Amino acid sequence: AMAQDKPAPFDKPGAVKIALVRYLSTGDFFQAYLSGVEAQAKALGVDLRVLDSRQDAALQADMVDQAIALGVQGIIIQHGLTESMKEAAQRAVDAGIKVVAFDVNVENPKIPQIEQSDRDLARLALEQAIKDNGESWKAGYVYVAGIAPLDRRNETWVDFKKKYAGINEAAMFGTLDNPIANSVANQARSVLSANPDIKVMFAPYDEFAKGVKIAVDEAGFNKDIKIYSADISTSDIAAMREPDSAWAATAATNPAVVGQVSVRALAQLLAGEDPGHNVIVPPTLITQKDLIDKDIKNMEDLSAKLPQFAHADVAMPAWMPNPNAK
Amino acid sequence: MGNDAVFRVDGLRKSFGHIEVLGGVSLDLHAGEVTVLMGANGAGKSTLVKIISGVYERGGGTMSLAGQDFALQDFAPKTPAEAIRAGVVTVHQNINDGVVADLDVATNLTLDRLSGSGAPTLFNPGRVRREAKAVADRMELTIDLKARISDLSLADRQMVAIARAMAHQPKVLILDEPTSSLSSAEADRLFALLDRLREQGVAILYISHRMSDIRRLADRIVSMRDGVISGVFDRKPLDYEGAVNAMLGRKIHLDRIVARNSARPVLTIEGLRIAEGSRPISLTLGDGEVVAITGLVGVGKTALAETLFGVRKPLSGTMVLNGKPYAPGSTGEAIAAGVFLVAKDRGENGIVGDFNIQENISLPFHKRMSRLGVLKRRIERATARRQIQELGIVCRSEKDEMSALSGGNQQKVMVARWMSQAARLFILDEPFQGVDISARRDIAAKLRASANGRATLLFVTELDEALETADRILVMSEQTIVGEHRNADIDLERLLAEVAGGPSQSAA
Amino acid sequence: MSSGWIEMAAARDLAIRYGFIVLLFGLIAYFAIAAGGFVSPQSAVFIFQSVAITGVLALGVTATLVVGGFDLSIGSVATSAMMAAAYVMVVLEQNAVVAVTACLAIGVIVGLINGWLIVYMRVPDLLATLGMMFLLVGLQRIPTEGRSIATGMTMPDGSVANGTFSAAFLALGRHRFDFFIPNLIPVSVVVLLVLAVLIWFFLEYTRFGRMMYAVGSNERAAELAGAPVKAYKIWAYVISGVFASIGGILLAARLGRGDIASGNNLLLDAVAAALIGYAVLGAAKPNAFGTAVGAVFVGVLLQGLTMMNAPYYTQDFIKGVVLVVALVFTFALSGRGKR
Amino acid sequence: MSSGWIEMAAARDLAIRYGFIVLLFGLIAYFAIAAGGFVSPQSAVFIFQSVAITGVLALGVTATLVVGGFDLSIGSVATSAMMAAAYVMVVLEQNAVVAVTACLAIGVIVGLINGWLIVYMRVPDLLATLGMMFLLVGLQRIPTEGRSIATGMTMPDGSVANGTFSAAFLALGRHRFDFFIPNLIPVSVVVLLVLAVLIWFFLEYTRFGRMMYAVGSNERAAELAGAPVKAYKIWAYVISGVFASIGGILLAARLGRGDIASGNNLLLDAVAAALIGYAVLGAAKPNAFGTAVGAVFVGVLLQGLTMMNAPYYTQDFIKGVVLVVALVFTFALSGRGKR
Ligand SMILES: Nc1ncnc2c1ncn2[C@@H]1O[C@H](COP(=O)(O)OP(=O)(O)OP(=O)(O)O)[C@@H](O)[C@H]1O
Ligand SMILES: Nc1ncnc2c1ncn2[C@@H]1O[C@H](COP(=O)(O)OP(=O)(O)OP(=O)(O)O)[C@@H](O)[C@H]1O
Ligand SMILES: [Mg+2]
Ligand SMILES: [Mg+2]
Repeated sequence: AMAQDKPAPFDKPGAVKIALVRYLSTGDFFQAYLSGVEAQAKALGVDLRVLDSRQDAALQADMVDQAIALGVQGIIIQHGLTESMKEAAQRAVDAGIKVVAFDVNVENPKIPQIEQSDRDLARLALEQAIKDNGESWKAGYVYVAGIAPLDRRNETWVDFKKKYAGINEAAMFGTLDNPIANSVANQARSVLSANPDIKVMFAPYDEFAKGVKIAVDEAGFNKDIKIYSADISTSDIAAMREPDSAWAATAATNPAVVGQVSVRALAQLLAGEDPGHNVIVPPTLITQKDLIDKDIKNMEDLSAKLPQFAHADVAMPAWMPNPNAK
Repeated sequence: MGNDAVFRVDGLRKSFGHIEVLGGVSLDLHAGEVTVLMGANGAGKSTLVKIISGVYERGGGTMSLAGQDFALQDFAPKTPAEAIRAGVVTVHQNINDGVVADLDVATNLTLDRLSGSGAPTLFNPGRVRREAKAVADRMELTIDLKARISDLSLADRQMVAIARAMAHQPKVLILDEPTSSLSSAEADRLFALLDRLREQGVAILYISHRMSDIRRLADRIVSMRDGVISGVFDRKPLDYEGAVNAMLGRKIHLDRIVARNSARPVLTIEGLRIAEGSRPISLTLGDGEVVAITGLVGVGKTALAETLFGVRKPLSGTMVLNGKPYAPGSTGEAIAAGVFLVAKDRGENGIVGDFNIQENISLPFHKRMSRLGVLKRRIERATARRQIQELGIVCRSEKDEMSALSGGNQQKVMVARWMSQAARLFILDEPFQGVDISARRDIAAKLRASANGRATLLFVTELDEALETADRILVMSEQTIVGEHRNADIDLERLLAEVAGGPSQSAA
Repeated sequence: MSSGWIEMAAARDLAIRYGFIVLLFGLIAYFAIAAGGFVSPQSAVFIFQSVAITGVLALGVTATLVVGGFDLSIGSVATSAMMAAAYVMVVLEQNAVVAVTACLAIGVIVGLINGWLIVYMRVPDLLATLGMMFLLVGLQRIPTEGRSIATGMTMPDGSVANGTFSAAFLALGRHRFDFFIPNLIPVSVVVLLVLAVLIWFFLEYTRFGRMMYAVGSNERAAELAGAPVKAYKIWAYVISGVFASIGGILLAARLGRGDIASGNNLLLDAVAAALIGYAVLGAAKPNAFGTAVGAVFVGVLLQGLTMMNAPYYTQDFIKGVVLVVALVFTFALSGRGKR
Repeated sequence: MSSGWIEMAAARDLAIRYGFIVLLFGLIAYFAIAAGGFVSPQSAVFIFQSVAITGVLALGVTATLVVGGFDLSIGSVATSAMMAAAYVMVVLEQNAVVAVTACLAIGVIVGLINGWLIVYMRVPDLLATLGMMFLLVGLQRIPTEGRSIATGMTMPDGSVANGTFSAAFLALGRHRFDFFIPNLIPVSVVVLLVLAVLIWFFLEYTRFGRMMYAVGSNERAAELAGAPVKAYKIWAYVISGVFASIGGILLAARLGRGDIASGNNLLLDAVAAALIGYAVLGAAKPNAFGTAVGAVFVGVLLQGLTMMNAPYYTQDFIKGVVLVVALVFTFALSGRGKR
């Protein structure tokens, strides 16, 4: 779409200034999210400021005020804690700034919530596990409490355990010690030696899954165990595609798409449209079989061959430029 | 005066592990009297002092101190702070235990006031400096009060520690080898002050290995041997020889040395300048010769020693060792060339605290004691054992920690280290710091006996030490050599004049 | 020639004393030109606020550095205090005073234990406080089995915690005092400034502070001069623990919950600030003024870089480079250096 | 009575020397009973494998502790080496030899810079290596703008990196040598053991190692005994850097990609192992044997607790408690202690 086709204030390139206020930034997911935000911002011709609190929730709240002081028209809040962001978000709204929030509930009816439904992610992966392994198996579960998306994925796991009495959780473990995959691998090895009869490993975060896979390979159990996870990256694809890989399936939203949707929802607000209060980016189930059959080797292939992964028709009014369109 | 003891220890015992160091020491100190405590290295003097001053716990016996009413009361300090509060003030043997290197002189002079409970809470730099100035003035100290201790010489540090102790107006003042790194001028100032304190009725316990100090100060001598009192001498005139014999358990024999000449030069120094604006030094050291360089503290003795050993570079001049030009770029090169230095101030420059005796002795000679880089521990141990024997180091075994040795024995380990291998030029900077009379003579005799095959250069502040050891005595003043004497029929007056002010003044 | 020398030495001295401060002002000037909106009262307040918590921790650890020790447990003390505050208010449903008291008690107790381990048990400082760090990181998660604490959370036993953060407590993190401009200065900045002045005055102008320096430089000499060395060392760890717990209170007040993922970088950032402090005014030793300047320095740097849109990883890189260069400058020139 | 004293002293001495080792075997015995499958050759191998990387780092940092220094940069050196290996193979499409060489070069260079800063620029060790740590954490992310490196990744310029981890390189992380049982001992364990024996022999039995201890205890005395003190100190940091980069190589080979990670936990765990080493055999000083035992100790503890399904936070807690108790035991009894 040409600039003049767009509604105000996007009809003048460079007139709009927005800020992305981040809580988390280290890691592939956040990098990909950022690139999605940047791509959509570029396609819209807006000036993007990135404020990075590096996992300092208090600082993140201050950064909202800083963004206000910078005179931006829109703010995307990416992750954070409800308690620390709620008031800051309200201050921004009070200052007449449009705000959207990704993956943090700021409890504000004026602020659309962008979500990559964590419950759906976990559900898709677990449904696949039931499909592959039947309704009764011994499971290992990787979980660290206190991390919001993991807590939400955990709720689904708890529901599934209630629903399927045959699921026997033999061990729960997990750590966020850096490098996560290496630390989780060490734990998983111990768990496997204590419980060699585990059939399914549910690791609803790809760093966890990578660690579990390393342990499974090292223990030589790769043909006996199946790993189900959430999230995806290029290296995850390679790991899933390995011959006899235990990593059977993962459910994921494309972080870049989530980034794009975040900007688009904000743009709609700025143009006076309503994206809806809950903007949900639907997840995609990706199985080992898909990857091998379709010869998917990296994220680009994945986007090309699973179109629902490449683009979500969410917050996509007609005037909105699609950054993926070449 | 003399009968009313203000301080008394009775049957004091102390053991480290199962080695008994003090075997029931009884001792009185009287007001207005200097009691000199004599004892060979390792006799237990410092241990006694540390118990009195609340550093060590006693193993048995009692101590008592006169109270307000002059009656003796039980005295058992659990910490140094308690002892100080009760009026028992100590200057310990290890000088660096007496000062805080990172702080300035003013704070150091008032350190114990700051730590005392009665002191005002606020630290007022102006007031502290005024107080410090008062303390310094009494001791006639001329050190810059703002200087950091770490920039001072050891002698200055010692003076700071002493000045602080004096300022307390103590009841009992204990000085453990206070003059071991002082020059005679500074020592004289100390003695004058001690005279004044004696008049004020302070009871003073004075430990020293220097006969000149003892002759100057003692009202009474107590000899100690192997952890027990072996003699008390208080009848005037004091029986110095008897006291020495009591502390050693035998008679000491004095051999006058026979000065030797040497024809074959080992080291020739030409026009060496070690400090900005000083006059050049030229001298020759011969094979088999023991040469002592004496002079006041701070005249450049250590600077010259360090120049010869490659620690610092001369400003100009040349050195020739064994007929070849010698300009060491590092201590390693000096050692490789056969130049060894027993550095002064063992605590800072010599002792490796984490190492035992054996490891301390072998330290510079690892290369010679290893094959393909692997240390031959058997040779290392044999060397250490031989040296312990040679120098009569009092210890349980070559595996002893250095901290378990008495000060004098630590010093002997330092000398033993460098005598364990043959040198071409052997330099010793104040090697007798804290060494007792008998051991000093032993070391001097060993130095002389083994002198062939090398040149030996000794830096000493004490003239006695030079006279007992050297064939030739050079006098240093203002970073240069100002006089030379063969150690036979020396003109002492001229020598002392040179020490005091250089040749120009002595000519006048 | 001689006067030339003296001038050079004087110039070097000036460089050592004021080099770091000049660098700081240079940075500010640079950012003022390069990044729009950098110079404003709000921006200044923001910088102070962004370093308030690490700054408080850094001031505490300075006390242990002064006595020649080190405290690796400060980060975990702060997060433990944060969790405790949340637990007291949300689960036990107590008020702000109880919460603050609980936090301070944690700081005092941890400080006493650290001090006891180091002084009486003779465990080396790094070791004792490292052990304490691991211990606290685990301990703070046990009551809630690793969950963050927020109103309405489900406890391990299935009950729901219904307490809330009291308004008074939250004000510690969120209230702003008027200062020429209304609602300008947050409580945390005031706390930082007050504590900085307090500890600076304590270390420089009271005899206790001077003795702490003496203890750090030569423990034995200080003891022989009659100082209660053990007490001073324990005090230093108590100060460090209490300051860390104050940091934790501020953290809890700003977050409004007990968040297990927060506070990871506190230790390293606080240590960086305290160590940068060595370079300020050519002190070459731990000092409170330097620590405060060090904290502000890091804040200015990160704020400036953020405003210039530098990605997060370049911020770490530049922080490292500036740190190293500034320190080389100070220590190489001063010719002192050595802890 | 006297003989009673001697017996007591002897018993205390035994406790100091062997207390920690006894504790280790006690732990093993306990887990053997409490956790099924704990005692097996595979389990033993696994424990070694799980601590191989931190163990190698810990051995390196021991060298700096010996000369009286400290190296906070090891964790970031390891992750930088990991990123470099991945970059060399995946982006530059080079082989394993080039990758390993690049890693080792990073270790050497960082070690030299650290050593240079500390020795010639007189920057205090903690400060210099902290700055280096920040610097590396940022630097390693710049080439890929913060992305992890894996085959098929998109580079910042939009191109796709098509290189792969070479099989030879991956074998470093995955190959297993036969040892009675086929395919038993992984390369990383062999690397750990070889490096442990090497550095132990170096420190205990060669004149270089002995002199490093002398430098750590009294630098001036070592210099006056003819040692090139500066060279020894720089060497220590180079050893530390190289060991850390070897740890990074093992990490890359195990993960099969260049993972964005700060390496903070690697640092802390390695330091913990090295410091626990102080307590082994009553050494009360840094020593390679102790470091290796310390690393295994942490491995046994974590492995056993995980097998008993203890949540991660109790592991931290127990790690802390055991650390503190073991150290109190050693240092309080030995009466030495002091770095
Ligand atoms: N901490 C200790 N542990 C074990 N033995 C010790 C310790 N301190 C001193 N000793 C031993 O006690 C004995 C007496 O030592 P002390 O320092 O009191 O001697 P001294 O008379 O002061 O000798 P010097 O004239 O050499 O200073 C020595 O044999 C010494 O080895
Ligand atoms: N590195 C230095 N910087 C400044 N002054 C120095 C330095 N080294 C020595 N001096 C000064 O030079 C003078 C000579 O020092 P040196 O240590 O050589 O004296 P000394 O005659 O050996 O004294 P002592 O009798 O104490 O051994 C002293 O006044 C000393 O303070
Ligand atoms: Mg003595
Ligand atoms: Mg001298």
